[in-house]
Formats: sequence, C-alpha cells, structure tokens
Amino acid sequence: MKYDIRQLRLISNEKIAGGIYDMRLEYGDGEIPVACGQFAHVYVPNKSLRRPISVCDARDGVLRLVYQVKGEGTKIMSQMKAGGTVDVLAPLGNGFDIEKGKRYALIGGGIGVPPMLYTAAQCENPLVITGFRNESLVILQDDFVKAGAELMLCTDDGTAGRKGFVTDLLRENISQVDEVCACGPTPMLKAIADVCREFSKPCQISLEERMACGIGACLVCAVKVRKNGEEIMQHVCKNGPVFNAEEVVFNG
Amino acid sequence: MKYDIRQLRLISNEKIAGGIYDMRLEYGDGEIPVACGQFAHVYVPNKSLRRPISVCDARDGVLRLVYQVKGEGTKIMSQMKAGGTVDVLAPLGNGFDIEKGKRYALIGGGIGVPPMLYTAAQCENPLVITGFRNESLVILQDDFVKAGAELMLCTDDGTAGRKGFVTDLLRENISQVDEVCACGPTPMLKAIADVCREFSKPCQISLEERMACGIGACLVCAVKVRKNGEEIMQHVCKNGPVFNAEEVVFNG
Amino acid sequence: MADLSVKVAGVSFNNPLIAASGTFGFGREYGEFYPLSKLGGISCKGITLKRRDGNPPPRIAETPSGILNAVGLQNPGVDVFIKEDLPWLREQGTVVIANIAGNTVEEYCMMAEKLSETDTDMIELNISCPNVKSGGVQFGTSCESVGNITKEVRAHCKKPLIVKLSPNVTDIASIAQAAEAEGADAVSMINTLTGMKIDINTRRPIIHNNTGGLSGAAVFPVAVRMVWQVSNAIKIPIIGMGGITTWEDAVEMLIAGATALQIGTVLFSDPYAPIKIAEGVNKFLDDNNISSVTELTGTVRPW
Amino acid sequence: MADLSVKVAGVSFNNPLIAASGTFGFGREYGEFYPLSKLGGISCKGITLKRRDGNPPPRIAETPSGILNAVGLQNPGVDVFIKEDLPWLREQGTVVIANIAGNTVEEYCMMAEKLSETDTDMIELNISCPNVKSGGVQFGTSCESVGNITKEVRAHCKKPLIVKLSPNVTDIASIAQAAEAEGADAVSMINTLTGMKIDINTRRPIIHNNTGGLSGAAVFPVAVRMVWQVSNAIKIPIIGMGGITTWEDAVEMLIAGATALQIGTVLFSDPYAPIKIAEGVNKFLDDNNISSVTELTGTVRPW
Ligand SMILES: Cc1cc2nc3c(=O)[nH]c(=O)nc-3n(C[C@H](O)[C@H](O)[C@H](O)COP(=O)(O)OP(=O)(O)OC[C@H]3O[C@@H](n4cnc5c(N)ncnc54)[C@H](O)[C@@H]3O)c2cc1C
Ligand SMILES: Cc1cc2nc3c(=O)[nH]c(=O)nc-3n(C[C@H](O)[C@H](O)[C@H](O)COP(=O)(O)OP(=O)(O)OC[C@H]3O[C@@H](n4cnc5c(N)ncnc54)[C@H](O)[C@@H]3O)c2cc1C
Ligand SMILES: Cc1cc2nc3c(=O)[nH]c(=O)nc-3n(C[C@H](O)[C@H](O)[C@H](O)COP(=O)(O)O)c2cc1C
Ligand SMILES: Cc1cc2nc3c(=O)[nH]c(=O)nc-3n(C[C@H](O)[C@H](O)[C@H](O)COP(=O)(O)O)c2cc1C
Ligand code: FES
Ligand code: FES
Repeated sequence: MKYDIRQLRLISNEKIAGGIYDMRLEYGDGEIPVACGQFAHVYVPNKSLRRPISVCDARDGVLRLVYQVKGEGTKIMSQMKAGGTVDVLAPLGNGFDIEKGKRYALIGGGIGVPPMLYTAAQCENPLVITGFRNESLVILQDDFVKAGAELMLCTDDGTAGRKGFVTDLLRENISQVDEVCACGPTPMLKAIADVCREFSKPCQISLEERMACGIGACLVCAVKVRKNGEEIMQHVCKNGPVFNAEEVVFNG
Repeated sequence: MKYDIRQLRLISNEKIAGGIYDMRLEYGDGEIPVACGQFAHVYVPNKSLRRPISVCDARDGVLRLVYQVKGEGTKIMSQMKAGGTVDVLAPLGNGFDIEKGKRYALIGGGIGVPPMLYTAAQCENPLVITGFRNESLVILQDDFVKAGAELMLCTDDGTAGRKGFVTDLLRENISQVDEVCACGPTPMLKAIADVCREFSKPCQISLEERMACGIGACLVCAVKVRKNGEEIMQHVCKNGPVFNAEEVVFNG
Repeated sequence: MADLSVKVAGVSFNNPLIAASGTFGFGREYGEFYPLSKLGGISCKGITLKRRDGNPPPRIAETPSGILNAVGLQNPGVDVFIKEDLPWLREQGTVVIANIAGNTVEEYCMMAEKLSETDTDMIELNISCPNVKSGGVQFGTSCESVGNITKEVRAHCKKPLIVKLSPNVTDIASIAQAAEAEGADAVSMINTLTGMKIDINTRRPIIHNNTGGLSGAAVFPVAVRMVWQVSNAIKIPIIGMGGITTWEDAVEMLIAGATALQIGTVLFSDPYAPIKIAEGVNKFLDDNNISSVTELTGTVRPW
Repeated sequence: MADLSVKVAGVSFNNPLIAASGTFGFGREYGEFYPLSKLGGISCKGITLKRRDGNPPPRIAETPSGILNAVGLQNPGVDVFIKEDLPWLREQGTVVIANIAGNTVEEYCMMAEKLSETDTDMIELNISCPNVKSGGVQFGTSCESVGNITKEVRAHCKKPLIVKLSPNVTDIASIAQAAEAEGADAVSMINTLTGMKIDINTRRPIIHNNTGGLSGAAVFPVAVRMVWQVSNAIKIPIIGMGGITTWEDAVEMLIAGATALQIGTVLFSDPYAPIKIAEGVNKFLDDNNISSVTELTGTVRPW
C-alpha cells in the first residue's frame, strides 16, 4: 500500500512571524520517506477537507510544516498544542527533481519559501533567493544558512534585504546556475518562468490548487498542461505539485 | 434585562459515576441569583443548540451542573478542561415552589437526582428519596446528607440501598410530608403523580423536552397542560421546567 | 461608521438584520437580552386565522451544522396578535413584519385585510412552511399557485407584501417571477429545506412530525445560490436568509443579491448574533471605505 | 459476525458500502490504502461518450459540514474507460458500477450499448449532475424527461440499470416513480444539492463554475427524508447516499429505506471511512442480535 495516514505527535507549534507557524511532528524512527517538494495532507477536526501543506523539512525524524494562518482550517491548526497528535496523510505528490552535479537556484516567495528548505538540503551549494512582502513576514533565513545555501533576501518594500522582487535577483544571478526551482504566488511563478525561458534554463515550479482527496481520485485540483503539443488536464496533488514550467498552461 | 450570558471559569469537571460528570463553575462574587429547579443553557462549541442542564447546586459562588454523557454535546462537555471557560445562559425557567413551614418529599430518579440537591438546601428537613438503576449510577448521597436531608436510596436491582422503586418508598412515607417535588424519567413522574393524587398531596414535577432558544420564543419545547378545564400549550423552558403534576397532560 | 440603513418596498430599516419568523416569537423574550431597536426589524412568529396548538413534541432535532424543526405554526391567532402583541411590538422602535399562513387562500386574504387595518409595517406571506398538513408549503411549490395566492392577497392587502419562498422546488427563479408578476413588493427566502432524522435505536423519527425543516449554517450555500438565481430573475428586493451565522455570511448574502437579511437559527446558540453581525458588517464597510451597506447588494462578479 | 451482504437488482454486494461516483475515480488511488475487495462496490467517476476536460479550477470549496464541487465530469471517455480502467477494476473483487452522463439521450443510449458488451456489473444513469452546461441535471428534473430517458436507455441496456436522482426537485417521489415505471432496476439518491459560495473580498464565486454541488454531512437530513419518501413510493431498491459520515448514519439511511449505500465526501477527510462504517454496522447488528443487514431496510416506524 503506497499511502499511509499517521497520527504524529506534535512536538511544537510556534509562531515564527506575522501569522506564520512552525509545526514540528515526530515521525518515528528512521529516515522519513519524503522527497523535497512533496506535501502533507493535514486533517483538521470538524472540517470536511484536509489542508495541503508542503514539507518544509524532514531531517532528524522530524516532519516540519511551516504554514500561514489564512482561514478557519489553518487557524485551528495554529491552536493545536504540543503533546497532542496530528492526523497526517503524507507524503503526497511529486516533488522537485534534483540531479547531482547541477547547481540550482531555489526561489521562494512568501509562504512559498518553506518547501525550499528541505529542497536546499538536497542540493549542493544551492543559490536560494527568498522574497517577502515586508520584514514582518521574513522566515527561515537562519535555517537556509545552516543548510549550506548561498542566501539572498528581498522584500517588496525594502524593509529587509534588498528592495525588489525575486526575479530581479534571479536575472542578476541566473548565469551562475543550471536550473531553477520555485514556489510562491502564481504571478511570481509566471515571471520566473519567463526569465528562465529568456535564459534557456530549465525551470520547475510548485503549484497550488484547492484540493479534496489529495491523491488524484476526485479530480478537483486540475491544472492544464501541454504535453507533446496537446493540452491535457493533470492534477496538482498527483502529477504535481511540481511541474515543468514550460508545460503549464497558466491561463487554463 | 432579565437574561444574561456569562463566560464562567471551569473550576473542575470530574467523573462521579458511570458516565456522569460534576461540573463546577465559578460564578463570581455574591449570591448566585438562581432558584432551585431552574436550569442553565450551556453552549457547546460547534453545535447549533445549547444543552439544558438543571442547576444541581448554587451555594458558595459555585454553579454546579451534574450531567450524564448521552450524545455528542454532553460528550464535548465532559472533555472541557478546568481553567477554561464555559458559556452559560442562566438561570432559566421556573423552579420548584418551596414554602416555609411545609415538609417536602424530594424525589429524584437517575439523572433527575441532581436538581434535588439545591432544592433540598432550600427546605427544612426534607425527605429525599433517590432511585437509580444500579449501584454504578448512584450519585450525590453525601451531598444530601450534608444538606441536612433525611435520605433514602433504592436501586432497580438492589445493588445499592433498597431494591425497588422510588414510588414504593414514597407510598410508605407520604404521610410524613405535606408536598412532593420530583424530577426523573417521565414514567416515574407519572407514577409519582398517581401516588400523590391517591393521597391528595400536591405534587410538582420537573419535565424535560428538547429545546432550542430556552427562553420561550421558538415554541419547540411544548407541553400540553390543562388550565381551568382547557388544554393549552405551554413551554418547558419558560413556564417550566417545573409544573403542577395535576395540570400536565401526559399523553399530549 | 457606515450607513447600515436599507429600504425594502418603501419601508426603512435601521440596519439589514431582521429576526427570522418563528425563531423570535413576538420579540418579548429576546427583548430581555437587548433593546429590540438594535434590530432592523422583526418578522413575527407565523400567525394563522385561528389559534393553533402546533405539532406534538419533540419539535426539534440537531443535525450537522443545522437543526430540524417542526413547530407546526403554534400561535394565538391573528386577533390575539393584533390585540395583545402588536401594540407592544410597535413601541420597540423596530420594523414589524407580520408573517401569515392559512389553510386556504381565503384565510390568507382575511388575515391580510385585518392586518392592513393595523400599524404593522409589512406582511410576509408564508407559503413555504413544510411542517403543517394543510396550508403552508403546498401553496408555494408551483408558479400557478404562487401567482394565484399573491394576486388574491394583493387585492386584500394595503401593506407592502413580501412573499416567502420555499427552497424545496425545482426552479425557484420562476416562482419568484410569478410572485413579482402578481404584485409582490419583495420576496424573502429561503424557508427551511425538508429533512428527517431517525433514532437508530427506537427506529422512530426524532421529530414527531416525522419530517422537519432544516435551517442553520448547513443550508447557507443553498440559500446563497437561490438568492443569486432569484436576483437575476426579478427586480423587486430580496430579503435573504438561511443559515446566516457570521458577519461574513451576512456580507456574502448581500453580495449575492439580498437587500436585507433575516437571522434565525444562530440565535439559539448566540442570542446576541444579530448585533454582532451588524457590528461586523459595519466594520467591513469601514475597512473597505464603503459608505453604505446598500452598495453591496448584488455585486457578485460571476465568472 | 452478521451477514453484511446485500442484493440490488440481482447483483450481490459483499457489504452495502459502495464508493460514490466521482469521489473515488476508477479506484486505483484508494486501492493504495486498502484492497478494494473490502468495499461492496465502486461507482466509477461519471463517464461521457467523448473525453471531457471538466470545468476550470477552482472546482471545490468548503462549507459548514459540507463541500461544494464542480468538477464538470472530467473523464477520458467511455472507450478509454472500457479499454484501460475496466479490466483492472474487474480484477479487484468488488462490484463495478459504470456511472454515465451524456449531452443527449442518444449519447446515453450509445454508452449503455457499449457498456452492455463489457463485464461491468451495473450501469448508473447520472441525470443529476448540476455542474455541466448541457446534459446532466436537466434530464433529471421532470417526470417526463426522466421517464423518457429511462425508457430509451433501457431499450439499449442489457445490464441492471440504476437511475441516479437529483435532490433539486419539488417532488422526488414522482420522479422515482417515473424511473420505475419505465424500467429502472434501482434508483440511487441523492446527487448534490446546488449551492454557491462567494469570496467576500474579491466578490467572485469561489468555484469557477459559479455554482457547485453540495455534499457531505450537511445534506444528510435531506437525503434521509428523500430516501424515506421515495421508499414509500416505489418497489425497486434504493441505493442511499448524501452525507453518510458515521456508521450510525449508515444504519439510519438503511432504516429510512435504502438497500445499499454510497459513500463520498467523507473519504476526503478519512479514506478508511467505508471500512470503519462497515465494521460499525456489523457491530450494531451483532449487538442487536440482527443476523443480516437486509433486515434494517425500511424499518423506520413513522409517528
Ligand atoms: C501543494 C500545496 C502546498 C501548500 N503548502 C503550503 C505551505 O507549506 N504553507 C502554507 O502556509 N500554505 C501552503 N499551501 C496553501 C494552504 O494549503 C492553504 O493556505 C490552506 O489550505 C488554507 O486553509 P484555511 O483553512 O486556512 O483556509 P480556508 O479559506 O478556510 O480554506 C477553505 C478551503 O480552501 C482551501 N484553500 C484555501 N486557500 C488555498 C490555497 N492557497 N491553496 C490550496 N487550497 C486552499 C483549503 O484547503 C480548504 O479546503 C499549500 C497548498 C498546496 C496546494
Ligand atoms: C430542563 C432540563 C433540565 C435537564 N437537566 C439535566 C441535568 O441536570 N443533567 C443531565 O444529565 N441532563 C439534564 N437534562 C437532559 C439533557 O439536556 C440532555 O441529556 C442533553 O441535552 C443531551 O445532549 P447530548 O448532546 O448528549 O445528546 P444529543 O442526542 O447529541 O442531543 C441532540 C439534541 O437533543 C437534545 N436532547 C437529547 N436528549 C434530551 C433530553 N433528555 N432532554 C432535553 N433535550 C435532549 C439535546 O439538547 C440536543 O439539542 C435536562 C433537560 C432539560 C430539558
Ligand atoms: C423553530 C423555527 C420556527 C420557524 N417558524 C417559522 C414560521 O412560523 N414562519 C416562517 O415563515 N418561517 C419559520 N421558520 C423559518 C425561518 O424563518 C427561516 O426561514 C429559516 O429558519 C432559515 O433561516 P435560519 O437558517 O437563519 O434559521 C422557522 C424556523 C425555525 C428554526
Ligand atoms: C468531487 C465530487 C465529484 C462527483 N462526481 C460525480 C459524478 O461524476 N457522477 C455522479 O453521479 N455523482 C458525482 N458526485 C456526487 C456523489 O456521487 C454523491 O451523489 C454526492 O457527493 C453525495 O454523497 P456524499 O455526501 O457521500 O458525497 C460527485 C461528488 C463529489 C463530491
Ligand atoms: S485533490 Fe483529488 S485529484 Fe487532486
Ligand atoms: S426552547 Fe424555545 S420555547 Fe422553549
């Protein structure tokens, strides 16, 4: 059986920035069978749907989920107390494809930053570019440094790091890397895909879509992709969340 | 404004018998403005309806509710933790009418026993008759003794106190009292009403009916009563829960 | 402080929050929580020509995010209402809507006539009560009968006339059009969706009437859909209801097409809900620099 | 250990728990949680004559105790289903129900013919999908059209035929009678109730199709009521569904009149739900000394 639901013990669940929480779950012995860019589908009591949250880290037997409180479900998550258990269906989806010997630019925008941490941990000397709206939302900078990344930071308003967008930093540094992986808001992903196309660099992007089953059965999380010239429907939960940027039909 | 909703601090919420819990709430300074036989309408998170629970005691600034776990709402109540708050709409309804100088028999059956405690505390030397299905469900015996009652106990199967029904004990002792007050399952109330009629003793009974508003506005908790020869609808929450047994149309 | 006042069929409400018929009695009890002038209005418990005792209990059951009820229109009759309750209600500083139900079209007309001679502000035609054997919902489920009863009552009614629609129909927009065509000044919607709950141990329906009307948050998405469909089909205003629980729900219902709102089931867990909702709507308007709540109505931008 | 097996239209199911169409795909994914032979059967994702891409996302929203969906019948088309999915499904040791939807009556008939030549166990006529522009629910909302399509498909169908009913109607019992009269072997009910949810900040419907179908616990009381009404009106068996979440719900739906059950939305929070529900039903039967689940069907004792 490929899928597995576990009741994981909640080690800690702390606020690390404005409205952003860091949940650490005890996975049990041995290596956690999860790849960077995959996600966990988190059960929230009294809710009909689980919440998809990317794996932020999975080293040392601890599954780490960093999430922003948006609506009711994430609010309930933020109130979960250490010592309790969290019902997690993980890992799901296809993550980033990291090849040995390549240098990667890993780009995260806002709450798209967390999955880049475990991804950075799989890369050799990655260039990590993180962008946030303002200083109060900056997260995980120390973690990236500890993971051995070359780290860049920008904010929309210049209150932390450079003022500007991740695409500015990408343009300036794209010649140093072989491939780009990115996660963040759709307009950012589109812009990054454009830069990569311009410089002929392969680009992998992690998409978001509202989900139900999380495993490819209910077909709600559709995304249109172009394969061999034909437009077909794929699903963020099963075929993604990571897609080849060139294949995604953004206005689909 | 007659009605008041308070967030009361939960002092303790302990299991006192099979499936039965004793919830103590800090009401605040001064005397609690509640009469014996009145009830509290308890808010349960995520539920559309409050749960009506009789006041078991209201002395020493502590509102005490003793309740049995029946369905989802009382289950959630039983999981509430000391230190938290409980949203309580109280007091509601009309309680027992206790006159000075009269001797009362106070009869409780099963989970109808708790409201008799605060009632006993309002009476002079009451005769309290408590009945339960079996030993594992016996509650509040010490409390009645402390409240100065003459206490009798019976169980259906004889595992505690006398084997038999509260009506047996009532028949044997009815000559000692002026009036009877009772709370418990409907068949028991009917039987008690019959005994009282036989011996021409006034009888007040506390009824249960499914409720919504708890204050007499929605008309869901209807009970048929006979007043001046005419059958009319009254409401357990507003006109009751305590009714004159002679007036209640039981098959209504 | 945004302007929360709205107008429906010429009648002005201080705010769009009206207590829903049947959940608020004739206002006396909730008036012991707060001054009723804090509400936009009160839709009174459904009134019939003669006194009714309603259905035997149990009359209520709880369901996921909702409730079922089958009160069966217990009320003292229109004459007692006019004599004993209306004068008191009139003094509370809020709009008074008389909700009426009849066994026959003639009964509806007689009540409309009697109430037209009082200072009731509006009349709400309840042709959607699923919990009574005769009268109620069977008038409300076909365009012909809705058109017909609206026309007849209109001829006997000097007050603004609201027709209350049932959601238990295939095409609610056509039914609303029938009411509009025959002279309704507004529609209110939705009444309850018929449902059932059975005790698996006794195998008895929990509600003595066997079926009951479903209300509360569970039905909110259905209510929003219907309000949207109807707002695209008619020009007269809509009083939206069905599961409104939070101020966000209230804003959503207005955006879907409602001009005013009724609030019922949420009162049972929180009697203060209409006041909290009015405050929440006000804050939303202020935060978004919207000066009047009327600017929200029908502004949904469908895909 | 009670006997959980049931028979619908001559087809035997190991237990009454069938995965609901559209929530379970063609079974492959949930087959990675448990062997599909643990289920009574699988109603496959709705199939159309030609491949369909479905509606643009978002296709789902959450509501109180429920969800709205508007997938819009995304599927690979009947030929691909027969070639690529059916053979695999056939090997899983569970009953296979093909759920079909067409743009025209002819398309339904062509699919029924094609599937009649396969080893599909049963065909479920989806005339109740609220999320597609043509086809779907407009076939399912009048007695005439339900009678007509049932009759036509019946003539082309050699498999047991289930007609799936829409709850978005005034009188579901008459519609079920129309299906029965024209040769349906069973009805399944209910499909989703049409609903809507609007983002109050963007004023856009959350679901790109504007409206979606409401399912989950919120609709359970409506489903129970409809199953009860229909069971009083027809003799063919009912496959009951709509919000079944716990084993208690399953027992309640059987008591209301269902012979078998479909389980959908609850899978999204708990993929193991059908198995847990089957265990719960079994324990209930044992605790009550009932030897077969079939003894529950329709045993409600109305007041
Ligand atoms: C593959 C994937 C990975 C994600 N990783 C992260 C992460 O690491 N950290 C993080 O903070 N967020 C992440 N998100 C977004 C996160 O899932 C949503 O913010 C969250 O579901 C919102 O739930 P809510 O209860 O707060 O909001 P509500 O508005 O109450 O949610 C209502 C429904 O909409 C869904 N929904 C709302 N917003 C989104 C969204 N942006 N994407 C998908 N579903 C949504 C919810 O899941 C729920 O089903 C991810 C989304 C996907 C699809
Ligand atoms: C005036 C009054 C005083 C009461 N005092 C006590 C008390 O002191 N201790 C105690 O244990 N119980 C008391 N009850 C009964 C108590 O209210 C119910 O046991 C409780 O509401 C069941 O809720 P639930 O969530 O466990 O059950 P569920 O079955 O989940 O409840 C579903 C709905 O039915 C209602 N309901 C179910 N059973 C009853 C019932 N017997 N009476 C009224 N409503 C019911 C619930 O309130 C709720 O609205 C009293 C009832 C009334 C009317
Ligand atoms: C207990 C109860 C009694 C009701 N009685 C009436 C009534 O007499 N007349 C009427 O038109 N609607 C009646 N309704 C329907 C409500 O007015 C309203 O349409 C419905 O409950 C949906 O709104 P809500 O979800 O906010 O409660 C009643 C509803 C409830 C819950
Ligand atoms: C995501 C989703 C997709 C669905 N697709 C179909 C479908 O293709 N064909 C169909 O007949 N019903 C479809 N349905 C309806 C279900 O089969 C079922 O009738 C409904 O969801 C009620 O049951 P539930 O509350 O247990 O989910 C779908 C439901 C959902 C939630
Ligand atoms: S969430 Fe079900 S297919 Fe993606
Ligand atoms: S509960 Fe509303 S009248 Fe008694």
